[in-house]
Amino acid sequence: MILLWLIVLLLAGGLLAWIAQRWHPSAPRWIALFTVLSSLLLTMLLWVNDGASPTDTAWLIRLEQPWIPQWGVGFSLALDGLSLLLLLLTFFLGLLAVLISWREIQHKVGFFHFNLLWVLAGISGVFLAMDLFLFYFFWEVMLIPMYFLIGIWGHEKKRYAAYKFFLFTQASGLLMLLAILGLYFIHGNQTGTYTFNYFELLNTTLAPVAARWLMFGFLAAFLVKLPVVPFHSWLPDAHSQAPTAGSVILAGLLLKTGAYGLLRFVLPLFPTATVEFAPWAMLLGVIGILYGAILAYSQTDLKRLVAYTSVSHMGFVILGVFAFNEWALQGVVMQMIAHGLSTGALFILAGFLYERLHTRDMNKMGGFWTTAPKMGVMALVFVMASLGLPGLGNFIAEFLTLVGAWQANNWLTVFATIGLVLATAYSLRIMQKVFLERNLKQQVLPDLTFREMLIAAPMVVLMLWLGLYPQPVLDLAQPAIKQQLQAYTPAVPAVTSPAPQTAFYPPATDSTYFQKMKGETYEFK
Amino acid sequence: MAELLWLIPALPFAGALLLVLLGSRLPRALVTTIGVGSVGISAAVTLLLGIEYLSESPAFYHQVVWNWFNVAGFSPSVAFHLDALSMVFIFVITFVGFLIHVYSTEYMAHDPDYARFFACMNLFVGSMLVLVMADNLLLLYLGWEGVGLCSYLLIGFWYKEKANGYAARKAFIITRVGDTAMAIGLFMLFQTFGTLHIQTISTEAVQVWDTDARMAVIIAFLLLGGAVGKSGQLPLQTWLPDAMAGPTPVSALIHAATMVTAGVYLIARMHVIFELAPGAMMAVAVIGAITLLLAGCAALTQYDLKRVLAYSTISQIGYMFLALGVGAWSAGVFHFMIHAFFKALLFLCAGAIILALHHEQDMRRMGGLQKKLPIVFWTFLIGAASLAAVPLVSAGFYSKDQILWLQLAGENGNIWLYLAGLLGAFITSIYTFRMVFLTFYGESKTHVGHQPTMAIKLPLIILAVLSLVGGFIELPHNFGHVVLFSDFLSPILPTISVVPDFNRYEWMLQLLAAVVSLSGIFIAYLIYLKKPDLRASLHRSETAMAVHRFWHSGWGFDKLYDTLLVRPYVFLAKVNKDDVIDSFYTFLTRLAEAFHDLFSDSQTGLVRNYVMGIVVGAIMILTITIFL
Amino acid sequence: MEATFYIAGAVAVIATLLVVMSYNLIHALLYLVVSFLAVAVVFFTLGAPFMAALEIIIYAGAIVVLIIFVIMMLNLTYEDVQQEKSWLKPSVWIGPAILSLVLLAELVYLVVAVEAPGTVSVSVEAAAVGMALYGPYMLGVQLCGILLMAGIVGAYHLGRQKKKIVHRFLERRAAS
Amino acid sequence: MSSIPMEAGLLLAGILFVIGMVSVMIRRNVIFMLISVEIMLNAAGLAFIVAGSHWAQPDGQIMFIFILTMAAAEVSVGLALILQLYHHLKTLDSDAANFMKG
Repeated sequence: MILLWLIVLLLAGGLLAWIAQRWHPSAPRWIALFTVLSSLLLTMLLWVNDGASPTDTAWLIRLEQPWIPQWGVGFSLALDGLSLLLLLLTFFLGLLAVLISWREIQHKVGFFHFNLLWVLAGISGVFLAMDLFLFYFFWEVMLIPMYFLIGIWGHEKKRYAAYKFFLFTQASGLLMLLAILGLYFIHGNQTGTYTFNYFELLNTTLAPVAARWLMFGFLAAFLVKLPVVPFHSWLPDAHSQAPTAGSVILAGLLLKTGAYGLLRFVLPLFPTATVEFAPWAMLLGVIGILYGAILAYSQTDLKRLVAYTSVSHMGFVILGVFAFNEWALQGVVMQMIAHGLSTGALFILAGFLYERLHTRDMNKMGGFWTTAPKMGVMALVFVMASLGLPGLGNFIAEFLTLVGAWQANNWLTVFATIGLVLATAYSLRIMQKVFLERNLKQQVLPDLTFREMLIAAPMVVLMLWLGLYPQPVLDLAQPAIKQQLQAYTPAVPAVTSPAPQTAFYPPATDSTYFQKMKGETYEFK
Repeated sequence: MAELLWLIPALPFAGALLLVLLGSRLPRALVTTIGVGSVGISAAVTLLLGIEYLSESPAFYHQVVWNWFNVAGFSPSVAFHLDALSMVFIFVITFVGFLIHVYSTEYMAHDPDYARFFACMNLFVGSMLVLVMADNLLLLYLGWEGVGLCSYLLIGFWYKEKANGYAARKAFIITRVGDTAMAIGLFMLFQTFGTLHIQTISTEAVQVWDTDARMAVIIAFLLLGGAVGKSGQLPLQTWLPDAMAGPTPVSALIHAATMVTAGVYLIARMHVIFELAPGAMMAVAVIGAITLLLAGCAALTQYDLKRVLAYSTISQIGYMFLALGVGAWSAGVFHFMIHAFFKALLFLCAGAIILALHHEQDMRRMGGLQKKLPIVFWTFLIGAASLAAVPLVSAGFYSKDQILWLQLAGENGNIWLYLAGLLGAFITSIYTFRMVFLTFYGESKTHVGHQPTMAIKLPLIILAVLSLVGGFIELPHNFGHVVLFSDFLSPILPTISVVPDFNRYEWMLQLLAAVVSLSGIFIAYLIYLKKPDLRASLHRSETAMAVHRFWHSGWGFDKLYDTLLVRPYVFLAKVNKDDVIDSFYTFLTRLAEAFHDLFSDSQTGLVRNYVMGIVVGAIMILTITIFL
Repeated sequence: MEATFYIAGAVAVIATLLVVMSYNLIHALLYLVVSFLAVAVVFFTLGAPFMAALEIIIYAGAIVVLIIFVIMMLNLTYEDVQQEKSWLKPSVWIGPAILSLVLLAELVYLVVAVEAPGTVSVSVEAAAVGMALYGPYMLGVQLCGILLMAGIVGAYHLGRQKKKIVHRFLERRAAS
Repeated sequence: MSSIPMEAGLLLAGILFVIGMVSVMIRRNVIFMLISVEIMLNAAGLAFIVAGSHWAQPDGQIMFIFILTMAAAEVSVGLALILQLYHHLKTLDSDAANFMKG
């Protein structure tokens, strides 16, 4: 029940914030702040109470309520370690989003916070829903307020960006709806019970062709959201045009719903089809890593640059998801969290700068270290996190992902690793252009205020924590990941077995060689 | 004492953290205390541990601080492993580091970013210590990247100059290329062994692989890639000369004495893998040989004092690689230690000169400093002697001679490698004394402003003494036969087997090396001091000047990479700034808009036309009904 | 009866053509009345005398009179007739005419091609119409009532001369 | 009662309808258009009557009554609209009212 209350709390808080604007102009801010804070505390409470005592299944809490029984739609929510982590991330970033908008948003404050809280509610719903109909419902709930956030409070090309964002996600979401319905009917035909329940649908046996098409339906939504390279072009526009809070939520959370969907739905529902598709998916991931990095390097708009780094980083996610082993998946989960923090932080930084300079053009910046050393140090940490410096969370994520991906596909991993070099190039470009060199324009740049330190400092601490002692996070995610991988347990040896005849595998001699080596290793253990 | 192991890296980290958090608010004296003190205490702990280690002589000390993470059996710890090899490194890092910190208090005294400087320096020392004390490769990688970061921060310390930032970025990115190769090596090691624990890998590797096993060779090459990047060896050496943009103490500590030798450490640490991969070993030696020659030639032509030293560093690390490549592990590490002493000394002297001459680095504008900066002169001379391997008195002679000797005497030795080393030694002594003569002799060209005080003099003197006597702990067997150093390392690093009955030639080779070294000095004396005409005639010759320019630009590597990699990449990025893929979607929108215009035009606003439309529709429907 | 039908039909067609072709509105309306009367005759021949009466009363009477009233209100002049002439150029009407002829040909084809359905036989009494109207078509009648009501209200509302109520779209146009 | 062929009645209705339609298309004067619409409606009613007579059912005549009612309502509203249009545009030209142009 507590899961339901989490969502209801956010929805109600949103409505209240909207109404509250009539009473006092800053009432919505406080209401939103308290709503998100209480959600965060509630989730932390969940972690402390239930996270520590894992039951025999990976699920910590489940809620099943009939909703539209005629169609087999249930209001079913469930929480496992993965969801819990993402919820924590959601509310943490949500809190920062409220704080960051304190000054930035000055008109339609109530409606802004309404949208903000409803996006958060939609995201939490997506992370919790265990009924595909409900999942789709929340998927849409998260989309529309986001459209308003971009479209109303965005920068100069806000309408263009908002439409683009909406069309991309909506079109792909409809494909997912088709796939959901397809799955629903196939399952119904087989068993006679028509239901959208995730746990029931897991038992569907699918013909290979059907499985492939349904998987593509789901992939469409998730790959666009993630985003994977040919479908990424909504992201730079949406990210750069959204208000800071919107960018933080987009980059930190909305992208993660795509990754979450891959983990939660695509992997367990279509085990054989995904294995077939894996080399291509990994290839897409690698292309994303490299292509995003190249594009990021050339941008002069700070927010756009950061947006393209997201494309690059999300490439690691898909690379890891389709490696089908625990290292990679743990890496993916870490990447979701660490990227949420680091990219969120970079957007916040861009927001700080925008607030002071009213520009996002890096050619007009430079030499800010002198005037704003605190901001410089913060930026340095964020930038280093983004380029994957060991000791910060992203490194653990990327390293685990690559270790896992290496087991699945050598050459693609090599190229993905090259992405790290390119990441260095674009990340350092931020430092160089914004904080180093000479302050030619003589801009006066006040250093971070107390409120801003309050926002930035926890992110630095969390990044360091994730980088130096990620074990609690990994422990929390582990049962959930094992569960997602259940369908692959027989398939795991196939990872190192002689490769299927695909161009992306190394020559057969190589893989047999590796297999031999691996066999021998086990002897010595 | 062993439980204090964690303190050694933790102290500098703590210092860095304190300085980052409070640095700008603390008074300078306190910043100095924290910055220098943390490294000082660390050095003291090292000393204590070292004494205990020597007296107890255990195989190693090991301390798990905490378990970093554990994923499906991949469980690296934050754990420190101290054996003889690490001992040598941490000794050099903490002591040389401490001396350089002391020196910096004066060198950086008037810099507004005093606290930031010490924060970075402390961070560097901490990372470097983690690198050499890590018990697994992932933690080593942490230190590895950490020093890269500090190097970036310190090269770009004077960030207001665009060029400095560029050099810093260049350093970070180029070393990261090597790191990427190393990371792939780590993936492969993990796939084979299921762990990255160094000791486990070392013991198991020999069981898993035969000599020349394919995996071992690939991994060794990948690790070599990492080492090459960090140590400024061919083909990733181009960042190091530019790295001289940082403050001189930084150049001394990071880009001469410690960080750049991380590659040497890595190869020595993973020697088991390299021994299983003779091809990779050969590559190490060849890379070392080529690098030492190329860098030596480039050093001959530089005018910037620090750039000469930078190229000489590349060259000297080439010697270390040469040693490692033929399996002379302890010789390589020995040269590392000696090199750390004399190169730090040379850099610090250069720093003192630069400080005295108001940040003048061009040797053509120096001269005659012999009288004006006597302490610096003498210490510099000692360092130069060590670098040029002046026989008998200098430590550099003993370390370098050992390497050269083992090129022939060692099992994997090779006459070509030896000749390359010998030629390198010749070039080394030329450019070293070119430096000495240009700087300290001749007439004075720039006014001396700042006279070094105690904080500068003391480190210089200590390092000078070490550069002189450091060599005596390892003497060739026909000459004293002291083997303290190689004995110390023998439990960790296998001793090289020497071709029997070769010993009788040793004195000949030593003599040869001595003659080469001295003749190099003599030539430098001739050209740069005695016969300026000779130099002038060289300057007149077209070919000589062409070669000069070519060498001056570091054999054109910068230009090569620029045209081959950087420009195409930047071009690609610039061309594609607006994302080709996006244009596909833009095309879709255009298409929709075109249709919109089309249909919108059909709406004329005239009722007649609408009626006409209805009629046409009716006709169509009727026609269909009739004909179908 | 047959001859009456054909003659009345011919009159109706000719009168309607004249309606379409005349430039003067009043003339056109007069022809229109003729056309309606002729159609009323046709109704009579078809055995629907009540409908014929309605046709005369409502079409030829009420509707045409209504239009005449409006024309009077608009105060049309000779210029309007000239304008009407200028609007009716062959280039304007030739296309629609051809289209309509095609449509007519198709209609004829459809009517003729179908198996001959025979002739009109029985006359339907007005009483039967009334029975059906207030029997099964009750709902239709009520709907008609509502429609007329709406027509009245609409006509009243639209016909009011409140100058200042301008549709905002038109207003903006006028402003620009 | 008589032997009027049904085709003849339907053809008459068709011809009247098409004439009205042509007129709607070619006329620019709104009142003429309204008149033409009346002609078309009348033609449609005629067709109903013909069919109703043929089957000897009252339904055709009922439809005519409905059409009649509708025509009356339409004409009243239409004329009111014409008045408004004339007041705004000072013309009866339907082409002048082309604000819906895309």
